[in-house]
Amino acid sequence: MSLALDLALCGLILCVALGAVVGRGVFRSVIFFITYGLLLAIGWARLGAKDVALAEAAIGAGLTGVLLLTAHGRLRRMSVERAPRVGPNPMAATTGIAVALALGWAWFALPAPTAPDLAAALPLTGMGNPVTGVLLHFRAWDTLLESIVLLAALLGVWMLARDVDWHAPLGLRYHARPGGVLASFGRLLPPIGLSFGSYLVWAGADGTGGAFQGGTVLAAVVLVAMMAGVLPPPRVAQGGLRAALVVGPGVFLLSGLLAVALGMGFLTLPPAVAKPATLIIEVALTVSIAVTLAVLVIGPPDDKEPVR
Amino acid sequence: MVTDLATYALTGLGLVFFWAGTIGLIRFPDTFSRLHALTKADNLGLGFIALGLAFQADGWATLAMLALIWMLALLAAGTVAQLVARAALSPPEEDEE
Amino acid sequence: MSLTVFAMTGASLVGLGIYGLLALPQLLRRIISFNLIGSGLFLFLGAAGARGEAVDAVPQALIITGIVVALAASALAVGLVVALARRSGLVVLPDEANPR
Amino acid sequence: MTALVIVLALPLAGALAVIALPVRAAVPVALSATALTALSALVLAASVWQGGPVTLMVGGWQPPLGIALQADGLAAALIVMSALVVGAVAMAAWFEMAAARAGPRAAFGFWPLMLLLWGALNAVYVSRDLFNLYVGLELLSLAAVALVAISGTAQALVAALRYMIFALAGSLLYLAGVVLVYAGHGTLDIGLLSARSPAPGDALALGLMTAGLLAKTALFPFHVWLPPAHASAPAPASALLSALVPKASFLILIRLWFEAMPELASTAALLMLAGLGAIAVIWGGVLALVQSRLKLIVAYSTVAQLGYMFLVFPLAGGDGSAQPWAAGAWTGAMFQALSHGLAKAAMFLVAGICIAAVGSDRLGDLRGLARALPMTGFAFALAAITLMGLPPSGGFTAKYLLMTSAFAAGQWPWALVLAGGGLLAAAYLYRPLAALFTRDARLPVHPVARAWQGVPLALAALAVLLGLLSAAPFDLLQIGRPEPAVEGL
Repeated sequence: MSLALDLALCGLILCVALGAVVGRGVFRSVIFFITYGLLLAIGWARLGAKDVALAEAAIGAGLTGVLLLTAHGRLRRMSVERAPRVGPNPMAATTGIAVALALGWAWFALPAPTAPDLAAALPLTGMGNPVTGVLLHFRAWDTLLESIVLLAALLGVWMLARDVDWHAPLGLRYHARPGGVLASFGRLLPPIGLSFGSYLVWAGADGTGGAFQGGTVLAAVVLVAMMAGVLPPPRVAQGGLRAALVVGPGVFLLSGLLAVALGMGFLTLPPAVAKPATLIIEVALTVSIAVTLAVLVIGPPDDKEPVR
Repeated sequence: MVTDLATYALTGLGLVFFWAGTIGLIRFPDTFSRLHALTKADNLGLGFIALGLAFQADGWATLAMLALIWMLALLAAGTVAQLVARAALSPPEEDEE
Repeated sequence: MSLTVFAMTGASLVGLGIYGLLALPQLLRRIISFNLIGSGLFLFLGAAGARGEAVDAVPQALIITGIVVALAASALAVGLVVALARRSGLVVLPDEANPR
Repeated sequence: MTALVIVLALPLAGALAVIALPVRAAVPVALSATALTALSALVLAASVWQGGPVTLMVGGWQPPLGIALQADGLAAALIVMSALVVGAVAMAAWFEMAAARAGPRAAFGFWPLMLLLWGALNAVYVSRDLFNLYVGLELLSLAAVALVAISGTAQALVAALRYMIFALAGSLLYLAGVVLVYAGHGTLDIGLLSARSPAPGDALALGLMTAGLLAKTALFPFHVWLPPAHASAPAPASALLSALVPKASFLILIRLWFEAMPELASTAALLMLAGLGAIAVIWGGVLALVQSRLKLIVAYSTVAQLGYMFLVFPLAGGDGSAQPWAAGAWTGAMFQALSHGLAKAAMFLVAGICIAAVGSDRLGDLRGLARALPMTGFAFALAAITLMGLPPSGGFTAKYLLMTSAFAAGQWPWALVLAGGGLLAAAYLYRPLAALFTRDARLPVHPVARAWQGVPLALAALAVLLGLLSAAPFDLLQIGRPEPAVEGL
């Protein structure tokens, strides 16, 4: 029964992925991709990876989807040259099939190794959820760098602004009618989203959730509020915005350096304070992730679309 | 036992509505009637499924969560339908030849 | 058995993504293809991490990190595509010939 | 150990501070972070010199659970070289990326991006964890692409996008290999992997990772993205991109082929890597010869100069690692990485000065510029000596070591490549030198601050000093050098 379910799910995943690659029209391709992300999230839940399922649904399908949809809309309004429609490409097909077959072969050839023993070390971190333990303790250096990767991407996106627009508010202007559906949605969603996002961060210590998943939900709230005109889009020069961007990685990095100053190793959290310290770091990270993701999606400072 | 039966019946009914909504999405001629099929039928379908699952709930928290899920889905679907409908008023464009 | 199904799906997604990357000139489609390759690899890794008696949490953490990194890269890539379209009206890269 | 932490954390902390603080604080904060980090880099190198490799278990967790960082001689040398280059670039950017000259957008973005790029480089140099290296490489690539796009022209955007596509494809290929390694061994630590029991997917994993890293190192035939990208960025950014960024992915290749999986290094694979390197030396040189813009000449020269480093694979890898000439070849390739970094950064900074002085980097517009800016002309000439491999420069030491090893190993074709590449370098660098030092009178030249002009001169002088005082870096590079496996076969 469950094998049949998995087979059907994987078949569906492959079909929508195929649609995303070869479907007619970029818009359709983007819609297939979002569907793909949601189905993949179900697949992660089937694999018992609930944290990954949340991350895939919120980040992989949700935010990446919004990003692609917004970009597609902007491209359409710009009257760009159309991309040539291409026929099947045997070279590319051969390469793709070869790599897929090689990976498939490796699956059957590889022995199952002994996984690193988390159970013994996890109690020292004060975390009940092993995934959060790995992210914020065992591989804290990865996670710190990852939160900075987001900042680097944001700086890159900001560098794409035109010089004349640099002091303008971020992103496009959205026109939501004051009494319209979107405006009321934008007022209704934030309290619900805020509580759900904060719950995800809080729950991540012992159950499903975490800073990245919670931060993404909060980012979505911020985005909707901005699109609905409830929250005015910020400007690059605003100190509050820039402080929010760096508070997460900043607190994380400073806690690591504090440990060095106290004679412990870099990024060490002693078991006695591990749980509260992790929570502080996670809250700070969540703020930064939420703000960074939101402004990453709305794009660089932009006064208006150019008239071409 | 009775609760299991109720769950089967209600989720089954929900699936019928989803099926009908999907047929509508595929067969209806234009964006507006498609939206109509989707929002009406799917919201009802989701409601029946949530109701069916409610019989399996082990506490008030789960019940509340199911109700919350349905209401949030309703809220989102209603808003999105409005936005899609408004977007559909502007003429479509193909971006690839 | 289910794990094998997921691993094979992951491998096929990688293949599909590579096809899209090599064959499709439209830049947004290429970005989608990148994401397919990445998530296919993650699916393979997740299936591999679930082979033992207890599910290994390390791959899950790696995958979450990977998903966030992929979003960051996609955001910059999408931004570049939009900026290029605005400056020059192109949604594909001009010929591979070297500029002079 | 504290020095290692500072080298890793301070560039990142500096970037965060620059983003958070008001714009007028950006330059002082960035410059002081740069100075302090550079100082710690020297302290770190000194402690590696005296006490051997410095190891750090992040968070106190041992691999396979945690991530191990280690600064061996090679990492320390690269950290010091990067600190020198970034220090020089920061000084030049103080003039060149000022808001009045570059506009408020570029003036805001350059400093945090430079610091993030530097932090990523240092993280990659010392990391012993394959997935951590992936995250570091992504940070490096995103910062680098952003620096290419900073000038904002359509040409720069095309170059940045092409760079992005190659970088992303490279990352994913590398990631595929990492996934296979974890699936087969349950660890990502290079040290633990070297002691692993072989699994059937290892060769595939190594192949995938190598292909990805080659794309990021811009080895022929993956070089097409590099020249337009490096030539489109503002000159200080080009200096960082060309001198430092390809060294990070090259270093990971070294870690994989010499430390993690040395037993998989078949002769055919090693010869192929060096063969591609040889083609890059010749083809990059030929393409540099036909360019008419200074920055493009210098960028194509990077394609050629990176090729030399790949000669290390057949001369010191695989079965050759136990041979007496292996140490010379290995050290020669690393000398090439160091001296090319210093000289190439100097050249791009010279190009930036030229653009500031005459508003263009076309060779025709640079005629006679050395008369107005003698220090700049002299800096370019000194850097050219290193790239041509003439004594007494660091480039000469590198090529001398590689050539003697090639002869000792009986692999004389590589010696031909070294000689031919040197001649080509002389040819393609002769044209800008001739233009700069011609006696023609020229149009008026905007004045350029002497302090700014001194920056590339200092870097070029360092590249020459690397050859004059080669004993100390030679010894430093030997610390922690991968020894050939004791148990044969």
